[in-house]
Amino acid sequence: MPEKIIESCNVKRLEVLDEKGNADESLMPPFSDEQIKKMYELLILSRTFDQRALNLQREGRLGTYASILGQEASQIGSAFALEKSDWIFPSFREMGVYITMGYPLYMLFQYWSGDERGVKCPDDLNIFPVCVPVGTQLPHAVGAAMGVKYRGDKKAVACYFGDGGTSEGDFHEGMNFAGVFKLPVVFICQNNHWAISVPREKQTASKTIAQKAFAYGFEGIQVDGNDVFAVYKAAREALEKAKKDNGPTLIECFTYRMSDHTTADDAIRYRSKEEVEAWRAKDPILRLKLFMEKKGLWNNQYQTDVESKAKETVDEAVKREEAIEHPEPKDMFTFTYEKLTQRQMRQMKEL
Amino acid sequence: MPEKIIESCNVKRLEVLDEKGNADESLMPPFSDEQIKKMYELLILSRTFDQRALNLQREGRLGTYASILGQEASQIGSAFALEKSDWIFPSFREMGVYITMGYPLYMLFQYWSGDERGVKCPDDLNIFPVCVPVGTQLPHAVGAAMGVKYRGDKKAVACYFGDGGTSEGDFHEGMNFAGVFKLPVVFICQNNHWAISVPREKQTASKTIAQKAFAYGFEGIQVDGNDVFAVYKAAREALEKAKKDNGPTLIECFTYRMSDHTTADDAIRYRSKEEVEAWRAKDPILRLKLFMEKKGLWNNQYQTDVESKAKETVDEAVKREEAIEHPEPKDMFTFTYEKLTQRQMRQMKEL
Amino acid sequence: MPKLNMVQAINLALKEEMQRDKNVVLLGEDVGKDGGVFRITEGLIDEFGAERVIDTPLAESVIAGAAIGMALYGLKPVAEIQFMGFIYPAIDQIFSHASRIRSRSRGRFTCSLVIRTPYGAGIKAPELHSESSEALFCHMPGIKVIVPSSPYNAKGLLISSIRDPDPVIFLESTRLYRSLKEEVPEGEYTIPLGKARVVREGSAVTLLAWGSMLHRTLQAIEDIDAEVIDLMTLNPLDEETILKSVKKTGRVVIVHEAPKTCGFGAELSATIAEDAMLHLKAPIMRVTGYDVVLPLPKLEDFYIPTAARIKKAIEEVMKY
Amino acid sequence: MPKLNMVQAINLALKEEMQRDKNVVLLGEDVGKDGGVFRITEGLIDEFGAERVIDTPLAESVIAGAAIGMALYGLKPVAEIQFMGFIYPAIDQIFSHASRIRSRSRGRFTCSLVIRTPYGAGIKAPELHSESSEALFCHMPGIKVIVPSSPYNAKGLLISSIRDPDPVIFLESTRLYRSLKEEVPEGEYTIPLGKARVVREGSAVTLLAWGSMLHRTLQAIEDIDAEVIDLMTLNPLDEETILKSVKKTGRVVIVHEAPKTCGFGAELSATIAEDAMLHLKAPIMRVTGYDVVLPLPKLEDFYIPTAARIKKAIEEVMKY
Ligand SMILES: Cc1ncc(C[n+]2csc(CCOP(=O)(O)OP(=O)(O)O)c2C)c(N)n1
Ligand SMILES: Cc1ncc(C[n+]2csc(CCOP(=O)(O)OP(=O)(O)O)c2C)c(N)n1
Ligand SMILES: [Mg+2]
Ligand SMILES: [Mg+2]
Repeated sequence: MPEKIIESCNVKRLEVLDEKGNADESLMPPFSDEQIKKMYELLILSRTFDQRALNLQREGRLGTYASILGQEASQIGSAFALEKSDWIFPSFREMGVYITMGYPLYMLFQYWSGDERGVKCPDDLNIFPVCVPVGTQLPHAVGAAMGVKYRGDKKAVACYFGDGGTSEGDFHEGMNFAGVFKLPVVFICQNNHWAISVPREKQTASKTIAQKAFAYGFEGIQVDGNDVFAVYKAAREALEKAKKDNGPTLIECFTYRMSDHTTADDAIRYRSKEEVEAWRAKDPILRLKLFMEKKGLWNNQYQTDVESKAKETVDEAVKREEAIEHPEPKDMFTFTYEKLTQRQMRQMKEL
Repeated sequence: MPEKIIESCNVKRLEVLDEKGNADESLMPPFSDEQIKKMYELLILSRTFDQRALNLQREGRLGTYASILGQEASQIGSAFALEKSDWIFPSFREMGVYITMGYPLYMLFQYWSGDERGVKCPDDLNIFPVCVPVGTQLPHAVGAAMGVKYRGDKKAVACYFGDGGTSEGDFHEGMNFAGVFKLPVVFICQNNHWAISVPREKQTASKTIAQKAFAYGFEGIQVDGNDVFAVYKAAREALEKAKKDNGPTLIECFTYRMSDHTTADDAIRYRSKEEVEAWRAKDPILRLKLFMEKKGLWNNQYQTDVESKAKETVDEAVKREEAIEHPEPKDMFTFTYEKLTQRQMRQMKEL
Repeated sequence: MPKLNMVQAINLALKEEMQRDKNVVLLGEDVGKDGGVFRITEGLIDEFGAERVIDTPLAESVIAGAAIGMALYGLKPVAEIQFMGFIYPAIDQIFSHASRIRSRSRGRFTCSLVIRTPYGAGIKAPELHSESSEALFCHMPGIKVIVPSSPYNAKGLLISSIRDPDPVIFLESTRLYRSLKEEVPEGEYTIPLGKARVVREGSAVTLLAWGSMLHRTLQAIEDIDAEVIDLMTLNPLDEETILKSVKKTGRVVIVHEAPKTCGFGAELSATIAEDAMLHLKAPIMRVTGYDVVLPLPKLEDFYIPTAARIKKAIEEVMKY
Repeated sequence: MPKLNMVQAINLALKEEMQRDKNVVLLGEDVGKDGGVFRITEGLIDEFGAERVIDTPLAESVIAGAAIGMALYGLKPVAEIQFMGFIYPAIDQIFSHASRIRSRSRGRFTCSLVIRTPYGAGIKAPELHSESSEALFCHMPGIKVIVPSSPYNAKGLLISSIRDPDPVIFLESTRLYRSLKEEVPEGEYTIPLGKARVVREGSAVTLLAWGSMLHRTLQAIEDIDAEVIDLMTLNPLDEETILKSVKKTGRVVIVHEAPKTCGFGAELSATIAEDAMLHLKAPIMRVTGYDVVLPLPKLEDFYIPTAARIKKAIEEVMKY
């Protein structure tokens, strides 16, 4: 048998909740009604935050901002499966993850207004600051997971990145380490189909992102990223697997970036309105609403309540953020090293 | 159908010539007797060169040297499928490739004795100099292949690297480019099972190296790397595919590094004699000899002739190399830029 | 003659060079349909097609590395790194290969390529979008480092860079992209690499700057009889022009955005301290970014050298 | 007291720190079973196991990046990069993350790690096995750069580096690994980071060097009344010790292996030219590697500063 098949791989896609709000009961995670409502409220809160951030940016009250519109289910669904003690390594487009974990909203505004103090993570959370250089957070996640494994802690590490991020060398090196050391890490790729102006099919010739895990000897799965149940289910299982020391997983959340790349971008230049419109029908919030309506968990009053509560929360965060005193110029020196160097001390006097 | 298979992949292994010298006729490339003898002679010449290099190093007449012992079929088989006009990007362990392409032997000794002039490739060949930083040659191969494609030239690019090289970010970035741009490049991985002291299974958790191509949307194949026919066949097909603009291929040559990593290494420290002995039975030259003997292409006299011719050629190369005048100290300045800078001109006077 | 800003001048240089030489190809993230995040390559994909204006995957090491491979093959690639903060993953390719290929192959292979990248602070961008790490590239023999300070110079220097037989890092100040216009002729003209430019003659003090800091420096002069030199090429350095000026004035202030320690100012100062020491009347002062992690927008303005800080340094050396 | 070479001293420092603190873990290519290509980690895997002496895949960026992640998690990783020429792929992780994490997170996350790597020419190794690019790392605020020049100092500095709360690049001269022995006590002692060491007092000229060049410098002195300073820490720089000496002697010669342009000598010279100018009697001279691609073994000896070149520079400044 001189030409033989020595290995093979199947790439699966998971969907639970369809666009009409019907869930496959056989796959449905065992959620309580409260949990479902909680998820819905987080989706609304995230979207409210996001829209406000865009508005504030337009008014010049916030710096460049990266919208999460359309990706809320990928973020809330996966973060909902995390525990507070887990470690999280985001990229720069994970506001929904921060929000789900209970990160103070005003601090997120603070960060996007150009103030480092906004990503000084509260002590009861382990969310690493926004990571600007694409893909570079994977090695950190992997290192933290080595720490978890070394100490025998019952924690997992979640690492977020985009479809574009999969092209970077650090993606590869990080994934390979995770496979070799069988690390308790879950890689969550939000395949939103664009990396600024580069469409997914020009980013890589592989049919799916999920299949890339095969190159590293562990499992990858594609989920409907606009389906909060599917995302949750995949994340939950992967996190449990990680915590049982059964190794890493790659989850491809198949979703779409409905907004411009950031407020500095103009997506009209490179993609068609039709494409965007086609994805609008797949809105992750809409379909959860339809599901809840069918289950009697949603009505107009509930919607009004959720929205106004979200608005209130965001209003308050904005107010709180805008009341923060401007950082001191000397602040830029204070955290370079644990202690100021002689040279820095002299330089501070020049301020 | 909410959990469905959306993509799949099979990894094949190709073998033509077994350890006893029996070839699968259905897979056998259409070689003339002369071609088979030519390959055999190249195998012997490469091994003779290699042994001499090791001896010279031991005598202090050569610098650190990386032996190709055991990998001759992977190198000669693949290079035999190349044309002179093709572009070749080696790592540092491809003496068999240089030799097959007709690179002057004395220059190889010159390089390994620490003289840059040894890798000033003759004008009728396109072999890039020995690449020391592992994996960094893949992007060059990819760029050259972009040039080939841009100009519409009927050439292919071959890129060599080791199993260890597959862990580097540049491997990934290069492979991904090749897939996206469907480039005329053939990636030839000599999986010799060791990267210095790190065994293949600690290098990556994927079962094969070949399957890594799936992550980039193109084909990968494993071949018995000690089987010169299988290597040739896979390389030939991949090169033809490349020249027909049908995109890249990854070939995993499954072979073994019989020597220490380099003359600076001592493999006894980290691997068992039994493992090495088990591979000795798979010797690539031995099995070709058995095949040729069965075909009436080999006898003792032939062996003696081939060996003494190889020895002669190598002797002559050594003599020629040792007659070369020592490089001039000023030579280190001459090729930094096209023209010397002012600063360099002043520095040259300090010599 | 049309007045162009730096974006337009660079775009024009690329366009004309591409028209002139089919070997010139562009590659990088978003350089095609989007025209680059700063619109430097706007319209070029329409004129030259996607084979010559290549949108690449998001991978800086292979962008540089593929450019090297193209250059080996005989093309003249101009690669864009989206921001200088993202050139770090490509440093290995630049240091280990681009700079060494000519030497390694004793001239058989050469690496005529340009890596363009926007540098510098001042546009209130996110983290790592404001780097000014030119000094790193000046330490690697085999690379040329160019920093234009105006549209006219940008065009002429970029044309020279593209035609240069060696690898060039071409740094474009984001702050200058749209903040000044200048007459820029159509059609080819070159400005030689390796030559500095005396922007203003004077005899009391020599001010050395490049890129956007040149303008800060000019703002700081007022009534001082300063000689201002725009380096334009950092490596190889035009020592002649610098030393001539220093020997005349006896006083030097160097201005750059990068952190002080091991910034390019150090090399300038050391060159002067070695070759013109006896002419110096005062300490050589450096006005630079601080030795800190570059802050986010809220503190950015406090990081970048101000005209006031430059003025103070000038006053300081004038005391001697 | 036992006489140890540098390899043994570093091995001992690692061993003792690992015994003391379970958070100290090693990672890198071939550091485990093989004990590292220079045998620095020899025997440690036997004592501490494969979980603490981690053989990694061949991937420098993630070696540095994973070390960062471990440090964030509270471990004290000591990563080995096999040769300094292979640190370039890890530069992005070092510059964009290791150096910035404390600042970025306002102290919530810190990055206490050591990256050890052999540097320098002189052992006739292949290409890229002889780099001396310390200056690059000194330009990045947030990183400390240490270069020991002897076994005793290597041990004490490495212990301090491991305990330091900030990221440290620890450079080990390959040439010194086995070429000198010194009394090295067992048990813990530290040598503070950020402090230079006056190796020899003198009043005619100040000689500044580090790592293997310290020894070359000492060879060059002969009958000159030179003050020799071993910097040990390049960043943060001990300006005090340097300036004090320069103010005394009025003459300076700086010696390093790296190419001259933008080498660390430039920073030293500039610091002196800024802060001790009025005390200088002579130009500040730098004796360095040339501005060329480091040659292969056959020409290596011509590249590295020789005692003769150093002597000539000393004689030169003594003329003033
Ligand atoms: C290393 C690096 N290169 C380039 C950039 C500029 N940049 C910011 S986001 C982005 C695209 C990212 O695409 P993807 O990973 O798909 O994430 P998405 O923006 O879609 O969430 C680019 C090119 C960067 N931040 N880092
Ligand atoms: C970037 C880089 N890191 C480390 C090294 C040191 N080194 C030289 S060869 C080698 C192992 C290479 O293994 P593999 O790719 O399998 O090739 P092989 O030596 O087996 O032919 C290492 C670690 C290097 N040359 N380049
Ligand atoms: Mg994306
Ligand atoms: Mg190998």
